[in-house]
Amino acid sequence: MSLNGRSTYPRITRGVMAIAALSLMAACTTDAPDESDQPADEPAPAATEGAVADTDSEWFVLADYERQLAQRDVTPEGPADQPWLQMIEPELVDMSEFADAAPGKTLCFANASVSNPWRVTGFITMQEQVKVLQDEGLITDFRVSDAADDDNQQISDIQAFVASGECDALIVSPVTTATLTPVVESACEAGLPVIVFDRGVNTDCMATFIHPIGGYAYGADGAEFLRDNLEPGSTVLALRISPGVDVLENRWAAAEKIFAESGLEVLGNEFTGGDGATIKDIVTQYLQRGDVDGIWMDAGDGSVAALEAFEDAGKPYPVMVGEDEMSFLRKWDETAITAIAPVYSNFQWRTPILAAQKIWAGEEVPSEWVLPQQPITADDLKAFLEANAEMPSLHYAKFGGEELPGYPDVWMNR
Amino acid sequence: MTRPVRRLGALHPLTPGGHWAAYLILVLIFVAVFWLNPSFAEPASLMAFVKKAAPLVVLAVGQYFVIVNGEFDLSVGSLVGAQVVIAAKMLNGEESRTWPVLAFMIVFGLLIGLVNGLVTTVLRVPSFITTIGMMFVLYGAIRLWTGGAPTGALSVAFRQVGRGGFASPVGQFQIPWALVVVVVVAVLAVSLMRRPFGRTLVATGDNPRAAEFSGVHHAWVTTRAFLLSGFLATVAAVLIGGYAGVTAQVGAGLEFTAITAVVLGGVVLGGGRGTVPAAIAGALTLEALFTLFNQLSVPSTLRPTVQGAIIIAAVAFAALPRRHRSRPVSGAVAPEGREPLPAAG
Amino acid sequence: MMPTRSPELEPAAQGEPLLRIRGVSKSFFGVSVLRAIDLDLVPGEVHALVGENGAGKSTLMKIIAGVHRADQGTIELDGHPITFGSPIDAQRAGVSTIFQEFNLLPERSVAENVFLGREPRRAGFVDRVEMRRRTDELFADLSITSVSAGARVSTLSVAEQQIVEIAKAVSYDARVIAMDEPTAALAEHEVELLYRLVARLKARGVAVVYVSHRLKETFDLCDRITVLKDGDLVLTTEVEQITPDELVRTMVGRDFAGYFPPKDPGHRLGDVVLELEGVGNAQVDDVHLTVRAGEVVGLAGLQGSGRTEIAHGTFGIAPFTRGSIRVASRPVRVRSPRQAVRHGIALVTEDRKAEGLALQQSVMANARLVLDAVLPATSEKRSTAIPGLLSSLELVAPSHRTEVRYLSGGNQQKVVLAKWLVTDPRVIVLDEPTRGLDVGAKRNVYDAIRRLAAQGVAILLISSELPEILAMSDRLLVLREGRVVGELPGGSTEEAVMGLATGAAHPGLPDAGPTAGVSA
Amino acid sequence: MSTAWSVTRRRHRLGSTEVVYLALLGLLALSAVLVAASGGNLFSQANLVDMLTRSSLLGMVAVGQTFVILSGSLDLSVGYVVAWSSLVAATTMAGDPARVPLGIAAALGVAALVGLANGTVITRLRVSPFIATLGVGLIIKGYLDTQYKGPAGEVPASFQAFGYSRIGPLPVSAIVMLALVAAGAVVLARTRLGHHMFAVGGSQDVARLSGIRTHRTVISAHVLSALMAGVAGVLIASRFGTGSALVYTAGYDLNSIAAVVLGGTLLAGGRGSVIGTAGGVLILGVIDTVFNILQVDPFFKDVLRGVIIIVAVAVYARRQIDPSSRRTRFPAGRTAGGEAR
Repeated sequence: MSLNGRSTYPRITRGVMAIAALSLMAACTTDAPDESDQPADEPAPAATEGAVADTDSEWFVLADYERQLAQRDVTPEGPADQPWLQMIEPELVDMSEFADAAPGKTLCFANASVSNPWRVTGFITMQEQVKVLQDEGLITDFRVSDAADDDNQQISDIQAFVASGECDALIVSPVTTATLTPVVESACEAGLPVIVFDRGVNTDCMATFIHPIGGYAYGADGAEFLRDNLEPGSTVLALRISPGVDVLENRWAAAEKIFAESGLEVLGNEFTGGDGATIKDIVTQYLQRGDVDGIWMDAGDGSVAALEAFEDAGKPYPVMVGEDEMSFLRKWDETAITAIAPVYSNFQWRTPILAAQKIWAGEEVPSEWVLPQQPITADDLKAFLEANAEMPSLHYAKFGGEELPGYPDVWMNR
Repeated sequence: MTRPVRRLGALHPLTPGGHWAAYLILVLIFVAVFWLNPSFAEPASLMAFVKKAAPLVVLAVGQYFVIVNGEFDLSVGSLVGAQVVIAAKMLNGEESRTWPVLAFMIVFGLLIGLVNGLVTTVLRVPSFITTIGMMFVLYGAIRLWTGGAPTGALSVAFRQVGRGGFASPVGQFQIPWALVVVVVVAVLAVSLMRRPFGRTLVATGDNPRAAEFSGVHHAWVTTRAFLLSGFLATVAAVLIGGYAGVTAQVGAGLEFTAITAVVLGGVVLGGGRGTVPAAIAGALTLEALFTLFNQLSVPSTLRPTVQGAIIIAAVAFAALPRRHRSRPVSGAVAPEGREPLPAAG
Repeated sequence: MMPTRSPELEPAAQGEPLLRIRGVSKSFFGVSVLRAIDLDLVPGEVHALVGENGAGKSTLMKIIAGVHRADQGTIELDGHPITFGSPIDAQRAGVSTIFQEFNLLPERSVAENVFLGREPRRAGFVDRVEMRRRTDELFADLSITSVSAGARVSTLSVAEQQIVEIAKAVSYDARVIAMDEPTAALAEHEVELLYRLVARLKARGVAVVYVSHRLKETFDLCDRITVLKDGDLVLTTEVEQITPDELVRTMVGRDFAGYFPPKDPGHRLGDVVLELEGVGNAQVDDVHLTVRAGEVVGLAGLQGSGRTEIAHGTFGIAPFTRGSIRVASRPVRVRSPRQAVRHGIALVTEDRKAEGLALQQSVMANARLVLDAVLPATSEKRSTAIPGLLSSLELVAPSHRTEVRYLSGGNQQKVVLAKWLVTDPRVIVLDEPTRGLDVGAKRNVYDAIRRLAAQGVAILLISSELPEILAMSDRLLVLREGRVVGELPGGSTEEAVMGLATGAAHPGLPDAGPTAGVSA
Repeated sequence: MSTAWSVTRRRHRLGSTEVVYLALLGLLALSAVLVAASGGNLFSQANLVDMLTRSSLLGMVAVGQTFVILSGSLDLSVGYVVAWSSLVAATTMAGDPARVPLGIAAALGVAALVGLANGTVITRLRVSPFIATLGVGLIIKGYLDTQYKGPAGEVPASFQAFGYSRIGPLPVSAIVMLALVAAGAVVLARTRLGHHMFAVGGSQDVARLSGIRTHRTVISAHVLSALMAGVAGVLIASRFGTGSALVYTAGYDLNSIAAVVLGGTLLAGGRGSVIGTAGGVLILGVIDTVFNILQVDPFFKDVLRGVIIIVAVAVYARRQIDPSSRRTRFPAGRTAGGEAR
């Protein structure tokens, strides 16, 4: 760093620089959108021509949206007390090609990361489920790679698993949908039963793709709740983690559509990086400028920070959309706010293991295994609070591991 | 008497301290914010702003000590994160543990600072590398310990500092404890810089050789700078944890924000120039900038662009002097030994 | 590559001048340092440029080298008027200068340094083989054997680095090469290398400007001598036409009366304060010396004779590995400047800017630095004395909050002095305290020295200016090759000193070291 | 006598690059044992391929970073350049095999422009490289977040070969990476630009006095760095089958700097080598692979990486010889006068 210049830079140029900077700010003010009266289907402010930029449609496919919303009302097939085994509108596919009764299987799992509480909780559940099968002798070796949210690393991880030739089945929890398509396809070609869960992949080569109903439904649960519990014309603030993450974009796309038709005023949609401090700061600033009647979040992390902003500003609590994270559920209970906790079923982490079991057993599995996705409402709040009374605040209520051997200790002291 | 200084000042408007560029931008931004949203001028709003800005201000002061000494501390971001997570896990919501845990955090922060300092001074590892290494270590170690995402919860008492406050004697608003902390830190930092240690710190950053030839204990002075940085990172962690509680992301990228803030205040990378108030002004400028973005409802996604442009513009504007550690200007290009306006550095 | 212009092969002190300097004048910030200099350099001559410190030698050198531009006057190369924008211009035109601090990259090989900026290429790629070959060829041509083209510069001795620099200059087809004290940092046996090299250059028809204070060299090597004094050219002559004694008189024959403050006749010396007993390290050996309270002991000797090394050893910068140090007859351990200060030892370093001052800090901050660093507890109280000290040194500064980089060299030196005086040292070592200062500032320094002596401080004075060291010291120790070779009473003759310093039979010149600015 | 002395000094000294590769060998040996202990074979083709693949991306970026650091600068914008060029490549190709060359050209063109911007801000506006490249990075980030919400564009299947297929045991990506390393080595050793980078990084004044255009050199270094990041971006696109903005979260900036200093290049510039950098990258790659094979907690990898970097640089610092080597007049050991106290 020995290249810094000397203090002899012409003042004029400095001036120009400063002006440039300020005018740049100014420029941003002019083309800044006024979300409040912007229909949802209008392209994003900074967007220009071209498919790439036309983001609002990129993440919104009406057919999928409608199917997901409909699926919420479908009663899933399978045991009601084991939601992780339930399936909605399954198209069962024959798996006899992978049938192999022999015990001592090696199960490989290419994990995206354990970088947030939801994934940590789920991964614990998954490991506990594996233990069960290990005790049964079905699985001897459970190999996990962690890509630390780096697509490229996950691609290498999967390649390594395939190349090792030792995996009897491969579970993938993709970092991003689009980017993993090629490598997953190559894994399929290698003749492995591939099980994808959580985020999808743009191919149908895998044995099964396991996921809860989906992002549209998640976003809609919250948005509809706000619509139904707020007077038309009330103000709503949307807090989002980060742009470009498909599942999150779907949640927002659905909410945006519903808001547009609801007569609610969306004050803005802000990216918070899931950081509590940022969330609290942004909410505080909106409160300085006026009332906020409702908060919509694309994920529960930091929902407590958002509520605290209201407390600290001495404003009445908003109608709140959180998630089934214990910290939020507890806050909800304490403050007796009007709220809903949409659920991105955490118990889905058990399903891939059980799917592998089925596949090896030659049983049919649905090509797309849609798990139920029931939000937590005021009615069942108490039940979940009691069930998870001892669980840490960043635990997820619908983790579905209650009857697994390790319960409750492994989830309590993680 | 001081006219000649003014004349030089006119030649180099921003070099003496370089920092009133920062004050200028700060004022401009605040004016803009007030103008766009008069309600922001209300005490309550300002106090809210202070609460939000407090952690970065404290962090910037800590970074200042290191930078003015000619070093870097890139580990503060992950240190803040680590501290909050440690607090949450050790407290697990129990009030009774608050003080012991605070004590432990301070010790831990100082320890990290000590390691950074000793590795840099004794092992002669450039602090840039030392602290990148420490960043990796802390990042990994803390997640290794918690299994990836933070667990536990902070106690109410712990959160008071960052979140709570007391009723203002005048007017209907609350004065946040964070403000008290910031003021105390600022006052202590300023007075520390007026003390012998402060002057040796800057002199060492300016010209290590001359400092050592004047009896300065270089290694120890630098190590103390890192100790201060580690301690203030801990304070920042207490503030930020108190402000918003535990989230997985806490602390991420703060090191760059802090360095940016300090540099925005006209403190020179490479050491020897800059003041505590300037560093604080830099931090406030940055936070005010984020507020302004919000007032202008600049699309979230576009904000980094504006931020980057403004940082470059501001620094180019302040026209940083050459980094001191670079090889001395060859005698062959300096006139007969007495030049009143030398090549800076 | 190699210039082979046959007519110049026989050393010809006559013939068309290669470089013609006419009426060149230069002044810095109103101070005139060169006045109307006329100088001719003819092919194949070695031209000595001599004169006291500050006589203007290095300014003239730098004008020739293209570092500075002359205010007035013209320079012609081969009859064509030229003005060099930068040293590289001059070099490309065939005028190279070898300055005292090396312009080599320590991490790179000799060959890479020689051809830096004009690496030979084939098919667009640097041809390292060719580069090595040409370097070897060049060295062979100059009969340089001690240096290999592939060696990394940082592994070479100072002499070898010097030789590489000269070779580099030659490789530019240099027709004029100016050398600023090329032997300054060299040991006796290494000087031989240089002699041979210069002889080769001469034979090749290069005009060499040779600045040195080693009289022996001047008379051995040079064809003509030009004497500068206070910015005027006083004499240019064939070497045969002048004797060493005449030369010395022409240079130093100056009336110093009133220039140096007189000693107070009633002044008594106190007990021994500083005692070095057979101290030594890598650079000096078996040095014995004592300084009494109120005594000024001078350390004389050529550049690189070990003067600065003794200072650094005493002050703990490059500690002595042998022998013992006593302060006030108490044995002390000095392993760092910090310890030295604690024992009441102070050092005013040779290089003000690199070692003496934090240039971006205020006058006050610099003056307080030692107190702040070593005696923080009492710093606040004791620093109240600083303003008084500064005014007694007649510091001229806009305010005590001015950054020292805005001060003149003289005033900067006063700040350095104040920084040490405020610690009430028992021993103060002054290494070239007046280097690059104007007469007024020098006078302030001399007064300070006298005052300190009067207060009973033990003073070790190092200076390249013989008149200065002779006039100011009570006793003189003369160093050569890292050893004390003799002791002389104050007021001895310069000839006596130079005799010891050069080890030459005949008297020599004041060893004026590098002039200020070169070591900015 | 001094020459003899310095010659011996030269003989005994072994360069940082050698040290890096010795370390790499040691690491490989240790890893091989550990893997064997867990019943595997580190040198199975699969594992070798894995190591090389994991090293490819960082390797490309680090080669560029080496140029910049050697020239005494720094580039914190590489991560964003990788992301941007991956998007430009994918969107330009738009699934059409015929547009592949165009896509590559566009990606590299964009990258080069960023490098030009970095270099210009640093040299002309005299902004410290740290702030300049950080700022430029932020500017790009904002653009990407605004322009591309998530993956965009499509790479034709044919071009995905770049990311997936192998020639014998060598993945194409690794071959390209090694080619870039070789090219980088040639640039540094065999071109004037390379020599001038060393000079500028070593001492701007010496460089200037030797008639080197220091600004141009620094700018070129940054352009090269960005170009390398551009190639990495193209590789990303081919591996993902599309471009992705989120790549910038992968931390190529600090990791590449880490790899470079791990490879024995001086952070201050003036000394180092691309070969060494490759060694540093391979060390990190081997650790990744081995930890995966041994099922070590991924976070432990971060801890170890941090420790390794610090230790390595500490070792190099120890070996540093001070440039102003003075001859010793009185070699230690022989004492005249009193004994040392």
